[in-house]
Amino acid sequence: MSMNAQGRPTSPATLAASGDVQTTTGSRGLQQREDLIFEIGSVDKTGVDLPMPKGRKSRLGTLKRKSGAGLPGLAEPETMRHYVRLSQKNYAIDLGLFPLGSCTMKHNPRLNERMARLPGFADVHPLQPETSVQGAMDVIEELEDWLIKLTGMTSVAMSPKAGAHGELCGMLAIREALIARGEADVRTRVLVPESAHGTNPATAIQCGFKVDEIAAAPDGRVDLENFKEKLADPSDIAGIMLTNPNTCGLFERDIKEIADLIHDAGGYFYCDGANFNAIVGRVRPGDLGVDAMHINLHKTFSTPHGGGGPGSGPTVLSAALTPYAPLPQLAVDNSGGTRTLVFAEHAEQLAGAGRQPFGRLCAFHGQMGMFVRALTYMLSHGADGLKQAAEDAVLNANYLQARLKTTMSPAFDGYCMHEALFSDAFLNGNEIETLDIAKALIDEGFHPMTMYFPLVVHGAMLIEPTETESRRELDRFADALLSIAERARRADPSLKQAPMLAPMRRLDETQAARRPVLTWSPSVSPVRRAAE
Amino acid sequence: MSMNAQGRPTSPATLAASGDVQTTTGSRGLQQREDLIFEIGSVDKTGVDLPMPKGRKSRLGTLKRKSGAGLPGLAEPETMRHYVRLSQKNYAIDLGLFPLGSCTMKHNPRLNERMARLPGFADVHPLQPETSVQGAMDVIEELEDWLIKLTGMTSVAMSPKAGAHGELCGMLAIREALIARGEADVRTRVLVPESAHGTNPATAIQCGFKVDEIAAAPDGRVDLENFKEKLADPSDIAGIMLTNPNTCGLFERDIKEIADLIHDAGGYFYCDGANFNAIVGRVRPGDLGVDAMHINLHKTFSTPHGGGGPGSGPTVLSAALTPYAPLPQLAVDNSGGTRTLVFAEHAEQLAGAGRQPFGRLCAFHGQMGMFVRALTYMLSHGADGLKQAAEDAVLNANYLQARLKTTMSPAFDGYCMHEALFSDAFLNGNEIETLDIAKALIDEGFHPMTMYFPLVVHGAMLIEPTETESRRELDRFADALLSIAERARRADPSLKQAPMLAPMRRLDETQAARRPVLTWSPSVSPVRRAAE
Amino acid sequence: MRYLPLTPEDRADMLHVVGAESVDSFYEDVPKSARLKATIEGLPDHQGELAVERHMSRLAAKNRTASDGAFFVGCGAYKHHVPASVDHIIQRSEFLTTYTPYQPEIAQGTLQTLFEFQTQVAMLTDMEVANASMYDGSTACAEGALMACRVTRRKKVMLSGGLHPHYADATRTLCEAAGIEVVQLTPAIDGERALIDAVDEETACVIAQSPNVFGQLTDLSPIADAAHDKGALLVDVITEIVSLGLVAPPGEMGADIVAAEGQSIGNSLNFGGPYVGLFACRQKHVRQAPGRLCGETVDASGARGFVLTLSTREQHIRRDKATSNICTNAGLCTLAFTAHLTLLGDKGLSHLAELNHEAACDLADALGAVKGVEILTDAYFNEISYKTPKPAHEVIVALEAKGVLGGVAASRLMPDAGLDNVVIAAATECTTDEDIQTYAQALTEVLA
Amino acid sequence: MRYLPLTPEDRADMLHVVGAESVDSFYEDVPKSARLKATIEGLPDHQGELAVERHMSRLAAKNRTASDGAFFVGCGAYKHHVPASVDHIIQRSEFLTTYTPYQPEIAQGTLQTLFEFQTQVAMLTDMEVANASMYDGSTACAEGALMACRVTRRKKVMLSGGLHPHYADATRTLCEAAGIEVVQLTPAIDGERALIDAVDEETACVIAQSPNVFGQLTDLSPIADAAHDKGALLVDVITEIVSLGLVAPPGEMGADIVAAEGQSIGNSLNFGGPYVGLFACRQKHVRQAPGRLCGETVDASGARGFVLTLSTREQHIRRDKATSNICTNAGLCTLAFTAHLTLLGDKGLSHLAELNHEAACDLADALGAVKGVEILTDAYFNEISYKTPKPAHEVIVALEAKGVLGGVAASRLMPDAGLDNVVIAAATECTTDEDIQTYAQALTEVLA
Ligand SMILES: Cc1ncc(COP(=O)(O)O)c(C=O)c1O
Ligand SMILES: Cc1ncc(COP(=O)(O)O)c(C=O)c1O
Repeated sequence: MSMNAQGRPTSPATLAASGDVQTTTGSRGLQQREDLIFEIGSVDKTGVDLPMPKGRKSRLGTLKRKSGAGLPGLAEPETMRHYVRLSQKNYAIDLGLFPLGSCTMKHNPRLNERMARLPGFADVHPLQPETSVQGAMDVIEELEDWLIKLTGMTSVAMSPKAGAHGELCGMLAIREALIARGEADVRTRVLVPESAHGTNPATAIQCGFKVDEIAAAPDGRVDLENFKEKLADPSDIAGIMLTNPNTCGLFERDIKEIADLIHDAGGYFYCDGANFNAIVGRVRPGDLGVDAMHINLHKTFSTPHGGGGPGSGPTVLSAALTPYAPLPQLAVDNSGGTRTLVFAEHAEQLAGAGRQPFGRLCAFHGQMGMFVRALTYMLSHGADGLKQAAEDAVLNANYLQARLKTTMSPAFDGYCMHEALFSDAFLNGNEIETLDIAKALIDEGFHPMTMYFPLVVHGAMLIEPTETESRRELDRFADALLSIAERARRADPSLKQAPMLAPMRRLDETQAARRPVLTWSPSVSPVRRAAE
Repeated sequence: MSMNAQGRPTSPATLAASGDVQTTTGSRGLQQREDLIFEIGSVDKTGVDLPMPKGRKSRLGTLKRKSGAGLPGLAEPETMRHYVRLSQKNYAIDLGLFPLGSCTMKHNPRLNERMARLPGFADVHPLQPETSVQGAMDVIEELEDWLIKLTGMTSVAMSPKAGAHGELCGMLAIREALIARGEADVRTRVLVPESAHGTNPATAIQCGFKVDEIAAAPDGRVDLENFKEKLADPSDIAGIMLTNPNTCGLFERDIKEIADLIHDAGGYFYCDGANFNAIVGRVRPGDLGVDAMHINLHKTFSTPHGGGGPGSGPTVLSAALTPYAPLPQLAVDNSGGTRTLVFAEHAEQLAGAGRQPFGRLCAFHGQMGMFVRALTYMLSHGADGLKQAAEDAVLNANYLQARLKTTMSPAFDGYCMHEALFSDAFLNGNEIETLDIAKALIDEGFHPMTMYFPLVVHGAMLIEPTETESRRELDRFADALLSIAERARRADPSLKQAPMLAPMRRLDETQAARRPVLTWSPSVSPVRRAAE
Repeated sequence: MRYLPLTPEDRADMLHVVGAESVDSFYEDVPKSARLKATIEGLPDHQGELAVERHMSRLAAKNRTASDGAFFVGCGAYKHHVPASVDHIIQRSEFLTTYTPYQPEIAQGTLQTLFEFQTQVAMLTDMEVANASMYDGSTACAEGALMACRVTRRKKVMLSGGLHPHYADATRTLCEAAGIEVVQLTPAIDGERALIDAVDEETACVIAQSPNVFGQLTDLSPIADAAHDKGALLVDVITEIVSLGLVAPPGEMGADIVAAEGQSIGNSLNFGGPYVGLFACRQKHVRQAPGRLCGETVDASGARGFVLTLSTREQHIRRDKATSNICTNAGLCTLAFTAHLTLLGDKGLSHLAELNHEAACDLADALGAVKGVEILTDAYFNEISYKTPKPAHEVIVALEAKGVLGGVAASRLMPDAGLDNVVIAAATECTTDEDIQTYAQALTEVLA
Repeated sequence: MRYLPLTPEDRADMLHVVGAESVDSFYEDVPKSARLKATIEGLPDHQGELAVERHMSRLAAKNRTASDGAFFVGCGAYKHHVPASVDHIIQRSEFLTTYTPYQPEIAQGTLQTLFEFQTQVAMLTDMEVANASMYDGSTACAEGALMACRVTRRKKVMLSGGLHPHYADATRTLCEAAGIEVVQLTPAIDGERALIDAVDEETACVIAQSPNVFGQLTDLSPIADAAHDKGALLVDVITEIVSLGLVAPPGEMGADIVAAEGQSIGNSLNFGGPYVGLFACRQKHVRQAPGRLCGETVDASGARGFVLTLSTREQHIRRDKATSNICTNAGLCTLAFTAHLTLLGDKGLSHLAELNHEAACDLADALGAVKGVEILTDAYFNEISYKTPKPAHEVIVALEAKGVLGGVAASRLMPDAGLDNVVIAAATECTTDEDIQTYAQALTEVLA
């Protein structure tokens, strides 16, 4: 059984025969079999009606497409069915608890969706005259105000399109600040804890920095001693990237000291805000010495994950980094008496001395659709509700930790924040592993927790329930997981078979990677190969 | 095993043990277990936020409610989950072929839904000043125009809320016409074929008529001889209720002669238009001598069935019945130069002599939400598309009939219209029956066809694919049904077990009716009783 | 055409399989003279989504919506806020595009929500059982009258002077057709009380409404007693179901049948439909009830499940012996109702009702202060009636010109009732203080 | 609060189970000085749906939409009609509220649509492989440049003068941070050709756009040849993906990497985002590609299934060795794209493209006839550039006053390019003849 980078098996054990009812269609009751559009559609079928072109004008020069792309079409009824059938092969928040640690899978209010679809937001163009989109710009201004007040920072860059993009934003601002100090070439070392999310080191490298890993202390926080050693020679220190609450679900106790030390060393403090949900309204990163922090609107502020995106990662900045914020920036134009919101698209348009934007992160000015959803969510919760939400998120996590620790092994002692982290120690090294437990949860009707992350904990199981779970759902989950954990401790071999009740059995990731089939073509198909 | 009125077993055979995986939660992979709101909610929980009432005003007299109703509330995330989980226990058109004969389960375009939700339609009140809702009244006027032109009739009554309500409309118009003729007391006999849908006789009775059944001929049409005998003494004839195409999926060949004869007998011709989808654009009921016909917008014109409604049953009327159409009626007011649409709410407001509306069928003026959807559908299809749709619907049915007749027994020879009817003759009276075949289709991922209706065919299976099925889906269905039919002919006992793969096994309808539990209460529950 | 999956090749192949020349072969039973040669005249050909959307949007834009400024129209349909999640739920393919749950193994989603709906309606009205819905409140009312006649084996029903005139008309139409005598008492603000003296030994039921069409609340207990004394039933009509969040329920006042309009919970105004008829009654009468009933049972493995039951009352089994001819009912609107009510719960519903009542009280105070206006309703929930010196319909028109939809002129519903100067106006949680001030100001100008 | 299921009792009970006094215990690691005592100032408390909806609707109403009259704004985002069914599909709970498909056994819905998406993008661009999306076209372009540098092991990229300035800026920002030299050629209507002479042996890639930011179409084959001669790659940028329904695809012209904006298919304008970045390349370079890839495989029972694969390129496995730091991508927007494209198919897409091209031709003819106007683009798809006697930004403002959103002043994107009198205007299937006449008329008046 081959292993991947994280040491988890990727080829399933061979399958025990299951005496199931067979069907001619391949569908099983409500579970519909659905083939690929390339197998069911045809190039001369379409699901749209369009008016006939009037006459024969062509100004394509020599570039008329010679042959069709071969794209299959489906009539509207077939199209609806294709996607509705496929949708039912997915798990989703709306179906149950989605305890993916570090992902903050909370309820996505439908009011957000309705507001985002108001023509006044959905049907406006980013390059319309600003006078024609003042309401849309009001939304951005109001959201900026919320984000700045909730974080206690100086400014916020709105264009980052996701968390990782926000990391780029923050780290590029740091780089620009170092350039302004004329130290960019020397200060190239960024400290990153082992426990950090993969995007952190990847971002640092992408911004031309070197990554220097800090060890984790036995209590799951940054090892302060090790950190100080790293600062022994501060000359090449650019800064630190620290997640807080961290990826072990713990609050970095020494965060202010860390901030002070990094500043004394001449570096900046980038805080990964993915876990902001745990502390909204209880602590402001600005009061902790943070210089830059991205906020995942698609985590903390309830915009839907959509099966992988889109997200939005506004990045708040300290006074020290504000001058280097990217373009465009929202600005106020009072010329002509009336207050008009405008976008500063070029450095020259920026008010205030010493403004040196590091550049531009993307076209236009950010994920407006997510801004509308996030603002709608903030207005719904209000400052009071957001605080309550953070507290409930933490309470829910601690409740699960308390219920589960009877059988499972908490990675660290004490209370957790918004997520509870367990190691596989309770398995005493028997052949069952984290993966098997995760897959068994699927049969019980739950999405598995985050597995094998953070890397500092062996066989890590990171469980984040969020505040939108009821006590009842938490108990159902705890009961199911405890019973699985019991079986795991007894090394029940049937766990290797899990999931048995999902739309599919375990998939062969090794084969997928060894002989990649990334697009459909009539000839190549692993199924056929397997058949051979 | 007890039998119900239709002679179909309602208690399932005892269940063979199935060696299934058990789960602690009761959920099975993506199939979530979901209890009743009364079991998961609580009276002090709510999923809405409302502003605090300002002060203490009360003008309820003595009628303030003393205690709460005991209604459980759920937070919004729990509510979403409750209904999303339950929804996945349903079959739907969007999941696959839904061949319920006589129900015309066709694709429901989402454009219709979008249009029906435009605030200009969804957020207007039926009693607003007419000047403030001219656009909404335009919709009604346009739809009336479509319906009149498609049917070739004189007028249309828009208020009926479903097909059966339209039947009431038509039969009450007939009654009013007889009153006007001073013959209401003598002309009380309505002829109804045995094959008629249950609403027909029920409607006739509700309108104070007597029902006289006409026999079916061997070819599935009205037995013309028997019909003539019924007219031997025409003195008490009020009219006939005839479905065309009829419930055997056949066009009533002698329909014009039937119309002429009933008219000669001094009666009127009510046509049940539930199967209009088969002939739109090919024949106009008005050219067949019809006096009244309801149109199920929720069948022929694609408004969604919604799990049982709402529907809409506009009823077209001949010149003879038009004077007796119910209130309200759309009228044009040209006073003051401008053309304004108004509702005539009272007889006095009606233009034209001899207008004698039979009364009012319901509050306000009909199912506007359905009108918008139906008009959107008509405009999308156009006159050309509607004709093509009818032809495709008929072609699809004949294709299935041709594919299935190799094994199954068509009830009648020759081509069918929009639905193919089979009897259980091919089972040669073995212990398998129509019900078992229907339930086996569920395991194959299809909704069963209409069973045991019409009553004139033994073990009837009425299959209506509609025009929105692709050939591919028709073939999948035919293959599945043929394989089941083969097993049925071999009297495969496992068919009695079907469905095996649905969310539930066969349900005990006998117990449900013998000891009805129609509302939840902690005490009574068949499950508990079964447990006893 | 985008809704038709068959390609020309498919059609040709399939005709071949069927063994038919062309589709014309399928229509050979159609009398020659009636066969249409060409496509029907005077109707447009098919159009794309964009074109259709533009046409419909243009028509929609011609209407003034209930959200465009001050709005006080009620009389049987009310402007309430429906949570976005409710609309999302009813648009789920599995609820929207399914049929009546005749195959319970694959319809538990619909069936369980119906069972929950029935239970909620029974709780809300304080009745023993409720059905799976009627078309709307007015048809529920008519069916209530017919049911009362079946139960009592009498053929006379009595309608209060406070019953919504559309309800009265719909009931009269159906009853008279069935040979039932209908006695309509004269319209009056306190029109319910008169039933007490009017009810007699021939009466199958008295039909009272509270809050009535004028908004007036009435204690129905004495009416119930009077009716029961004469062996008649009390049918209680409610057109504003939110009132039950704050007002004593029918069951408590002795109602035998409740016929109500459920639009206010979960459903939009929709210019009159679709709405949802609520129908509740006593357990002992359930076999005389119209419409579908969902019941609890077990499946072959012993698991709890739900099915449509007691269908021997219904047309598809019982045909001419059926209690009603109803088949399709309010389906999806019941889902909207039950989902919204699940969000509300007791707590939310009573809170919502309070806001409605308060708005109406504020409205009464504001309009009552206008010179020449007299408030006629003394006990009410969220709707009031007032008298003006000028004809009500003129007042409504004048108010509209000032951007205020001020309610309904009683004369629009009751032309000959001598109530020409009465306006009926409703307020809900959507009504703002500003709306009320605008109304009072506009009315002052109109009456000046 | 409606999104929080815990009741006060729940909280008390749970704290008890946890053994904590109050939630404060959980925050004891927070430095005392940083603990907030009260709720944060200057922010409102929670509000109900109605209040929030009213606030947001008021803001929405302040914006002029692309559907309110004559609209010709393009330059990287285009007004197209999206079928209602597409929006319905992406709102399905199972697609909307799920995460990245890390658990393939319960994510086949997302995975299969991604596999279909990748295949459609590859077909459309005539490339061998495509990934599961980038944030948008501009970030796809920047990633394309970085990838080209990895593939060629060179550190210099060359940007055409026709490349969308926002794309150029985003690319420069990322490249310079990574120590890559960026050469920007001067903006010009026919800005692509200059790449042929500019490319040299140090160049990792040349980045060309067709149709370019001015709408001009260019045959990229000679550019591809020139680049390949020097061992450089051709990165082809497309901001209007509908053009591929009518225009020769990148693969045919020798592109090595395609970075495109997919917004035009399935996605609304959304005031700039979210959009969907399309990224395609050659099979042999796929291990250097950024972003997620979905691949076909089998499950333990031998059934076909799909998984995320080659993740050893990605940050969550490879961390500092990853090809990119991207994690969350355009998810749901890819679903909208693939669903709309499935509705279109070859037939619908080419038809749609024709309508777009025709509208642009009509626009060019109408504006070209206006006195003083000179059409600068000679080969184009659905967007053109024209020269006016007056400064373009003044023309745009004057047109807006007449209800016409006439396009984008080139100077807004390229202030110092000496293109002050150039207007870039787009037309699509949503543009009516009437819109075009209105535009021509208004422009005539503005220039008079
Ligand atoms: C701790 C942490 N940092 C950064 C990220 C990256 O955010 P995004 O996926 O929005 O780019 C994530 C997302 O999973 C995360 O969990
Ligand atoms: C033949 C026929 N007539 C009448 C009806 C009743 O129509 P509705 O259910 O809309 O009342 C139906 C509905 O199934 C039907 O099939």
